[in-house]
Amino acid sequence: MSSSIMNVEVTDKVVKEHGLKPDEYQRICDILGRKPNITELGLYSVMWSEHCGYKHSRALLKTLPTKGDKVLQGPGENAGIMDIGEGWAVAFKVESHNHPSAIEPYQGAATGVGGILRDIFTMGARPVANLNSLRFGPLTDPKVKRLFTGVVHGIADYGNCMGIPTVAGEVVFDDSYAENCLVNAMSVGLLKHDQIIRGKATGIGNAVIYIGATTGRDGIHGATFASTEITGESTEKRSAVQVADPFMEKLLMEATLELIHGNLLVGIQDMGAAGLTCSTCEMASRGGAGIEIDVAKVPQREKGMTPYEILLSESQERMLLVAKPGCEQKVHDILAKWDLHAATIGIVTDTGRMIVKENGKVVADVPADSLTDAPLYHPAKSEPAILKTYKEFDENSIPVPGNLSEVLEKLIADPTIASKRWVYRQYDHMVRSNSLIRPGSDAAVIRVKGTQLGLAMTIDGLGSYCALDPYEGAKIVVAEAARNIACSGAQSIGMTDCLNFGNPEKPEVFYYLDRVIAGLGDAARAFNIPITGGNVSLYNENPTGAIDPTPVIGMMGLFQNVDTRITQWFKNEGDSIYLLGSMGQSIGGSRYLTVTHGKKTGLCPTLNLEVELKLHQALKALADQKMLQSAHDCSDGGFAVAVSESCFTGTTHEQKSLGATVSLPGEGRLDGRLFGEAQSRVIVSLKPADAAKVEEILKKFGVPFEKIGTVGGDSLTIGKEVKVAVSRLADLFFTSIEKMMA
Amino acid sequence: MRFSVTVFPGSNCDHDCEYVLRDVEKQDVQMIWHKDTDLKNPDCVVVPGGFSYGDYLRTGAIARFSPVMKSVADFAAKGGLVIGICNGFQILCEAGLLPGALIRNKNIKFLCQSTYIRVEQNNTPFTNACKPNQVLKIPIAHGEGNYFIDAAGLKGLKDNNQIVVRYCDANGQLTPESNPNGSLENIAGICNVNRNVFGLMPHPDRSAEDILGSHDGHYLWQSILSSKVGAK
Amino acid sequence: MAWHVSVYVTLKPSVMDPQGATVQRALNQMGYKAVTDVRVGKFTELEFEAGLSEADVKKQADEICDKLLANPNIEAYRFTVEKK
Amino acid sequence: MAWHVSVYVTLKPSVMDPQGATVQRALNQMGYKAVTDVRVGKFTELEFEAGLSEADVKKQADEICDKLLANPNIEAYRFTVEKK
Ligand SMILES: Nc1ncnc2c1ncn2[C@@H]1O[C@H](COP(=O)(O)OP(=O)(O)O)[C@@H](O)[C@H]1O
Ligand SMILES: [Mg+2]
Repeated sequence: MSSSIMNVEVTDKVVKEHGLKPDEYQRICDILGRKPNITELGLYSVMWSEHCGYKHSRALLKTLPTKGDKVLQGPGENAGIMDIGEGWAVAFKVESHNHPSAIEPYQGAATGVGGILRDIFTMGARPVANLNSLRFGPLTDPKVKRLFTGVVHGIADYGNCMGIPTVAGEVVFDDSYAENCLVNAMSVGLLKHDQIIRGKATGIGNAVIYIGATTGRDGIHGATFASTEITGESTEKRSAVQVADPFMEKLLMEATLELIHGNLLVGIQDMGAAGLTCSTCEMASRGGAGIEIDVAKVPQREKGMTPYEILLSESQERMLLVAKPGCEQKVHDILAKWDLHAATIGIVTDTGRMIVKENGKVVADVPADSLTDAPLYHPAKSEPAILKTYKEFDENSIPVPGNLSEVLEKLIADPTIASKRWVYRQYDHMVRSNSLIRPGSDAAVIRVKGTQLGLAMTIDGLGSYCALDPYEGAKIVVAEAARNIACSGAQSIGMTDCLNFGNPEKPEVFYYLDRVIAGLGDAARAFNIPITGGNVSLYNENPTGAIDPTPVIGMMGLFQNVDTRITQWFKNEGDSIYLLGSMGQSIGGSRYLTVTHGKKTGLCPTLNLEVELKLHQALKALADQKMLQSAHDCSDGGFAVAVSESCFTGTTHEQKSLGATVSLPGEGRLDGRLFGEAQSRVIVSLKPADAAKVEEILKKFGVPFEKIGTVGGDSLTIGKEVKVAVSRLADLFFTSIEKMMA
Repeated sequence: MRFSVTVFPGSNCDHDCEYVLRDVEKQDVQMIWHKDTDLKNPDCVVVPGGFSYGDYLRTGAIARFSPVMKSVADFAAKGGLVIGICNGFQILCEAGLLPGALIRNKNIKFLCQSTYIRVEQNNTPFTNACKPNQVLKIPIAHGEGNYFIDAAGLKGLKDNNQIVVRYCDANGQLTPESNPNGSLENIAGICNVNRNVFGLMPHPDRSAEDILGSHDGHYLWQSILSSKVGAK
Repeated sequence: MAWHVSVYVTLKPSVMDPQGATVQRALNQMGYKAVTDVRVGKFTELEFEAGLSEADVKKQADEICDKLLANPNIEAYRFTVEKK
Repeated sequence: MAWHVSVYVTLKPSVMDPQGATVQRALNQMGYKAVTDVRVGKFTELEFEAGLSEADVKKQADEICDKLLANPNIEAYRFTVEKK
């Protein structure tokens, strides 16, 4: 982009290139009472993009439950915050970086981690854990291998360098993501209640200060870019790639926390999507104030940048802050200590306007809150015809395989089910020395030093069920995340969500979005777990179609006493194994149906929210009394896979296998009982001496249970149907991905 | 005992070292900013892990020029105890306080996992609380921990008994499989000729409490605490 | 005898170079104030079997750079071929 | 006008190069069977102020390489100086 952009006339063509529709353009003219100049057009185009403006999802998101006793900060800020007791609070949020990662996996994923970390420390919280949720096409595809390698490497390098442990995540390989990978990153931070700070500008005359990396031409229009489908054309927008600088971010984090904890700031906000534009107008609009900046004062990396470029640049590792009166010098001193750039670029005003100058000359002048108030759409929706064919699928057309041990071996080695050790071994998951349950179990657990408190966390997404039944699938994804927390012994307290969908302007896609949000809301209400923030990533599609509708849930759990934590693997020979919950026999929508029979169809399992809630409550009660040796939920691969996974200790720190002999409960199809994915089931082990007590508690909560067997031996035996050496199963489980990536 | 933990821009195990020394080992700890030259009269200096200067260019390459490193070198020259962990080990090698270099892991990936190391020398101030050949379970987390030294240097290490810990299996056997990063002769940690400077890749700062899965790091801290050696 | 290919991969000028910036700052702090810019790239040496023609080596080297050694989104490359 | 210094840092032949080995394996797997060896080094470009003499630039560049850009235990370096 040349400096002549200043003189570009705002024609219909230019408006269209900025992704603005004619009526949106008209609305801008009405707001301003005149035609915008090119710089102003740029401001509206990024702020009114789907990525920043949530044009198509805002109305639906308002239906989600966001309130609760423990909520200190709900949606609307950079991250949600919840009270965890003893004066401590936890900040957490998930965010997508799908499009940048598809174009440039290493940098895209790395800057995604950088972005979500800034969202956390900008609230005053010190990041203490990272999580990530990844989806790719089939791992047999060399292109997918490169993407997978690059994404994991990017996440690893950024988190490792920052010194934030990456403690949990998930990886799914499925055709639906072949052209559109999903990279969702989540971060969790700890803070004291009195350290909370928000992204608002108040106090007329207060200094507006820019800190962090210099501004370059990178990533201009990243936000608009994230809001369009990937087509051949987008390869031309490649200059939009931003390079991650985790070292800079580490300095920025330390400096920012020092400023906030030193009580020097009124407000602070990171520069993420839509860069300086977004941080400026959002801070002004939240503070009910105006803001005036001069772009000539912004530290720049390249010569001859126009106001348009400076305002829209998405250079990474930058923040905008408003200092308290009299604190400006102290702010500069602290930044100098950390060798960071800082520049006072403007002041807070009472005009309600965002005024941008260049060397004193006004180059943009718009009402600040008009930028944050993007148009709201209620797109048309229609139920996709294909849902009917899913409902009509006849399970009897699928023969039950003769050798079910072989099926189990195949499933255990399926990259979606197999251990992700290849991934999390590359993540420093121990730094800060708080990681008590590390990657490999249902939920990760970190301690809060100086207290008995602990945090459990997990991230889970679900595209396959949602494609078959978006409402039921959405309920299940919330239930599964909460069940993972319950299996670790903690109480779920709050969640964050990332909604990854196709083009919402297509009625079938919008139908999915609508139903998924309904399901998320109903589940959240039933479990009384508020949603404190999230992210929407739309337009995840390409000429061959959209991704499976994929909600991803990041769930936070709390331990009053972290000594009550539980892992998923069996501990001692001779322990009794119980199934909690009821068996099913349906194979609809299961991983088994896909892996063994190549089909993604049928009715996905249904979920009874009350039954599920009782299960969580019972698990919590059992954990509190330290009655369980292990607990693991049945998810992908069903009963047989869950029991297998309990047989091996799966961290990078301990590798141990214990066999087990269990019966195959339930009735009906053998494959359905072994591999079907009926919900609300957990496999637990316990000391035989505790059996009576455990059964009493389960009865009290009305949770169905059955003693199914005993831990011990060298093989896993399930009824008469399955018998495999545990060492063989463990080898398949742990090395499957490693072998494919070798 | 008085410990000084150096803090470089990009250090990130400084907190872990501070925590393990102050809250677990109950010692006196102070943090020394890299621009400072006063070490504040410690008995032992800890150069912690992390990514000093982002590990840009080469691990530890830029950090060795921080003002504090001159003081650390002077302190070491006077016989003061210096332990470098992970990035700290890399910095000590770059600074020439320890011989050799740490290059990319053999599989070129970052590795975070548990390892076993065998105490080859327990007549150092950092291992004197260990039994000969004691096996310690201590985790690693690094991308560049592959110890290299040329043939003459290796001979020197052996002649002077400077190889302090080696990667091994749970039974203390030095196998290729138990060598996570391809280090020459399974070397996990070495000391200088005077035995007062010690560097190792595994993290005793993350393994001194049972709740973290191992307390074996405690043996190394205990060694330092019981050591009679001191600067002056 | 074999073909020796030297490949130089550099970040495109518009792309930020955090490594270079950090090294420059360090050099300035170390007293080398006359250093005004630093860019860090990669230098890779490939050996090819002698049996190949020079044209073949060039063609393969170019492909290898494009596909693997350089990331065309952010990097540029050039290479030289010698018989050694 | 400024002095432009190109620095080439390579691992000494006796030092194993895990990155090079990995690249070579990848290339062989991708079908480039004629590639028999790969070594990965660094290519760093430094700009010096024009005011310095060539001798000065060379002296400073050599120091910078020796102290910072290369680790003499494992790496070798060479550089070229041009006025641009
Ligand atoms: N990308 C990843 N990063 C970190 N940990 C991961 C990743 N993928 C999977 N894991 C870890 O591997 C274990 C199994 O993951 P998953 O099969 O998704 O568990 P679940 O089905 O219980 O949600 C969990 O401990 C999870 O945190
Ligand atoms: Mg689970």
